[in-house]
Amino acid sequence: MPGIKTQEILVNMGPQHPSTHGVLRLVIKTDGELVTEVTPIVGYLHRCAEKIGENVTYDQWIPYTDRMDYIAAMGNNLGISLAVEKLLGMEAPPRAQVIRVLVCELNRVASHLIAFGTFGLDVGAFTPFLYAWREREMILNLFEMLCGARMTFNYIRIGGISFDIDQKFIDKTKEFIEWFEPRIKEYNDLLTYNRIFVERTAKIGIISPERAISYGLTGPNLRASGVNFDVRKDFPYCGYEKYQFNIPLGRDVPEIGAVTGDCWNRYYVRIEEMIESIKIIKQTLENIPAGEYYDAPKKIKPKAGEVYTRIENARGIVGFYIISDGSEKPVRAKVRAPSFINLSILPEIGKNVLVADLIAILGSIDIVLGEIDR
Amino acid sequence: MLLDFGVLLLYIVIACGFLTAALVAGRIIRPNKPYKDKLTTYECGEDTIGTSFIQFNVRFYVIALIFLIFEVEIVLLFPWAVVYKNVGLIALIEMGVFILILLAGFAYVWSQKDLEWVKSEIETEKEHGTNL
Amino acid sequence: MKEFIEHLYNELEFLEGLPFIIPFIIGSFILAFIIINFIAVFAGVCTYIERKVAARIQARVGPYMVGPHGILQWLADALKLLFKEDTVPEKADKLLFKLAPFIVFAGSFACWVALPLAPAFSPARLNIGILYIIAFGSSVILGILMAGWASSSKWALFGAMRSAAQIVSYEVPTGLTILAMLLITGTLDMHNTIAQINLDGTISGGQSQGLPFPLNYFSTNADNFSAGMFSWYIFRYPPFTFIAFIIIYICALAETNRVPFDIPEAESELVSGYHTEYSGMRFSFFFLSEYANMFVFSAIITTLFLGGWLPPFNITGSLLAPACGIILYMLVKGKTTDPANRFIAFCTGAGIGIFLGVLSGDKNYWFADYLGIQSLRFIEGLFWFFTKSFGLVILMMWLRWTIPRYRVDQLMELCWKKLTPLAFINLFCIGILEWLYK
Amino acid sequence: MSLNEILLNIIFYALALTGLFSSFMVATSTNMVRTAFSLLGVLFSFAGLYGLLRADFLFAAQILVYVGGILVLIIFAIMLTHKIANVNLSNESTSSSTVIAVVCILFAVLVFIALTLPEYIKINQRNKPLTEMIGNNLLSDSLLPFEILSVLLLACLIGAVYLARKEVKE
Repeated sequence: MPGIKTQEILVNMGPQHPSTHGVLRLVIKTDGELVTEVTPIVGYLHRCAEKIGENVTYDQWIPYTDRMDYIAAMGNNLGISLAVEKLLGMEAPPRAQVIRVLVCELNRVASHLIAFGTFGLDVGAFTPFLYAWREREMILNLFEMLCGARMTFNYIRIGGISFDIDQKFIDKTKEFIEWFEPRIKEYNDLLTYNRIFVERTAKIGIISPERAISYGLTGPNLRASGVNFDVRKDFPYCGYEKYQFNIPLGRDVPEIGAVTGDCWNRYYVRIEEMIESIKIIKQTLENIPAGEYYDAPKKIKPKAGEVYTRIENARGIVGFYIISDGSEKPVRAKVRAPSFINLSILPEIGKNVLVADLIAILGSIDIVLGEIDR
Repeated sequence: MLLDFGVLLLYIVIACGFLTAALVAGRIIRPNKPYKDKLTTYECGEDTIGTSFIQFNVRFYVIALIFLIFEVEIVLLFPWAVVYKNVGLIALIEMGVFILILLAGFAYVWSQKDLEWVKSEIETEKEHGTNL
Repeated sequence: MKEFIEHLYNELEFLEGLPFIIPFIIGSFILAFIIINFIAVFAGVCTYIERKVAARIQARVGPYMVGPHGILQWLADALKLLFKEDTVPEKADKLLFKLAPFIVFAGSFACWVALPLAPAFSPARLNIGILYIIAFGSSVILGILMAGWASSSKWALFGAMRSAAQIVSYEVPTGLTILAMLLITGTLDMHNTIAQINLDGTISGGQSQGLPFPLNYFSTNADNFSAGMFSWYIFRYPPFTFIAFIIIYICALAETNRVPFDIPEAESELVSGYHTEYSGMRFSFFFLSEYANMFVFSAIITTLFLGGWLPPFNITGSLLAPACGIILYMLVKGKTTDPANRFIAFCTGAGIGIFLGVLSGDKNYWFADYLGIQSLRFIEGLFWFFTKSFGLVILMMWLRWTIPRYRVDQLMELCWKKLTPLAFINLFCIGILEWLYK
Repeated sequence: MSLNEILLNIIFYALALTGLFSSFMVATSTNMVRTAFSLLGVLFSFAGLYGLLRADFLFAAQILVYVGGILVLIIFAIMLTHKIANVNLSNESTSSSTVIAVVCILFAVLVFIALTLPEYIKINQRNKPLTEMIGNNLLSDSLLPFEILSVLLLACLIGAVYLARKEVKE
């Protein structure tokens, strides 16, 4: 039936909505069940993270970066630390570098677990969410052991890390890996290849590689479209070049009808990335060099200049752009938040889909509002 | 038989009575402090845009139409099903004809894509959209 | 109910001279009161069990604070709902908003009138039983539409429209499947449906009938076979009756808005669907009728397919089943701490016991007959009816916590393009088989 | 009059009054949705009257088809229209004298039918289930009309869908 036109209505979805992953507000224009236009409105969680950064010292800014992507806060810590280290023209000791990789990858697993769980929730499967939560809990326990915090770590510092790891932590991490590896199959049985789940997600919200690049997507969202780009591989930092791991890419899966760049691939890339992260974690555990874990100048006062560093966090590239005038505080601080940029494609692919699809697409993009609003 | 219908009526009355009793009991014990914000319509924490009494998608109407025809058919078939055992082959044949005629209509509706929900018509647009 | 009162008349002398209608009304009133409270308690207990089932599936504990193992949680919830403020949105159509719970609740409550709860016992014996139940079940749609529209909330309206379209659509395959079963049962009266099943595997009434279609291959002499649960309609013409069972079960899920068809109240899309704006007691009545509806649909399926209040296996089986179950449970108890494994062990044991009972050739099915107390049949029938129906309700819960949700267009496609044609084919096949094997 | 008859009368009048009142609401309400829901009262009270007449099958069919089907259709149709809440009546009402004349004629016809009704259709003590009678009748005497009915339903289905589609396109 072509040409159906009924009265279009504007609906507010969010900020108080179960599936906008926080306080995102989507203004959607619908024609019955069909979404004809979607406009994300952000800013409900704005905390002036960048402005605060310009008014505190470099070290003091680190806890604030935790609050941006609070699901994968280690990456933010790492990003700011690397940026300032580059500005200072120094590097963290080798032991700190390996531990940084270890905690970042653990955090990536924790973050992808949430993405996996909440995506299940978005398409109506409640149970995977709690399974994911159970495993994430174990990771958070590990972090708690490490630095006392479970969400906002403030662990990675300029010039190293704040606390050293001990044998107990290593044993516990190995224990976790042993428990976690068989779980992946459980997730796949429960959700990934569930027929209803596949029907809900395959061929929905397809992002072509060209479009993904032109919108500046990064992270799993970009790789699900088949673009092989990962900062860890292409511009290694913290010694990522030393580790053996693959970059999972989205692909056509004819058996279940998924195509490159659809919601299913965005979801599955994350599952595969968890496997790869576990691989990296295993390699780091094997080989932690002895020595200093923290080595920074007494007073962090970089020379005047500007710097931009990027790291691959769970949701994509986190970039820190800092201009220094030689004082203890940055003159200008700017963060490239991956969720913010990933969200920008929503109006494009959220057009002419059903309301239920819009939820699936939003869930598959996996945003964190703390990072979007900063 | 009339008695049984009486019981039915009684049950409906009792159901309403039970509900009323519960609401009245609730009215006595529950708090009642309405204010303007509490009484707004829920739209995810924002002010409602426009009215909610909207014109809806025609799709629902077509489905209801098709349903109605089938409902009438099913209701007509109930007496047939009840006596089927006693009548036998004639019932089978007659009903076969009856159902087949309607199935022709069903096939027509199906082939004309009236059973599709909104999805199919946007499929083409979407495919077009991916070739950016 | 009528039979019961007549029985009273014969027994009690002082009733003589009193018009029949008075004790009848009083009796019905009492029964109605019992049932309505039962529904309330049932829904409450259902929420508790659902939460426990969910907790078990999701590797967590579930409610455990109120009472031992949290079994009084539902009571606390009910009290909380009673104490909650009842808000009516300013923009709502207040009359319809207040009227909607009445229609939904009365509609689902009225369905209970015709359920065959035990041998010769239901609140009212309507000779159009099943037709009546689906008729009143469908009137719930109007309550939902009313609630959705009167709330004047977009989410509620979305939910209501979806719900109505969904329930309406799934009524077609439901109706066709019930028709197919009617060809076998030949009666709309739900009591007769069950009463005419004989536990030796035949169906009484009409001409003499041998064993049903599959079983006559196993046994040359019908007298030697203890059929029990094999006499139920689900085993009448396999695989067609199986297919019918599956179709109607899917439809029951859809008509009670359960996962994977819970799109009318899909919380990740529509917040809470048609009862978004309701709070406190009014909300709880929607909730109540949802659970009542789940039970009603399970009861219909139990009646049509699973032999209603008939015991599934003979005395030997029912004695051996728990015995074997407990033995196996004891054997396993020392070796595993997982309650699920213990439960599986118990079920396996019970299965072995039932199998042995079937082999024994025992012809006694009713425990009441065995004990020689006929009136015990009533309690036994109640037990079996509720066990079977409740099993189906638990299955609904299990599904809910396992699978994702369909999208609205997939749901419609499933109904109109898969279930409806399948139900038509099934109707034809069962019709032909019934004619051949009559 | 026995107690039973008194009860029956009470129920009958209650149902009839509900029907009348709801019909009145249907005719006078300016809110279209309320009109539709008033129709619910009318249909239910009529179903009740069928029950009183011991027409059990008709009772269930009335609820199933009218309440569960047609009324839902009507509500869906109302949802399709603009300005649901407050309708401006665009049709000019017929002059009251005509209306009264038509109503009087209809009433006379009703009275005539009621008086000349064959005895067996009036309330009797029939206790046989109606469904089987209808079924037997459908498969014997009324076979041809029954089959024609299916063609009628087919025509309805195609026609309705065609019209709906045409309206949509405009």
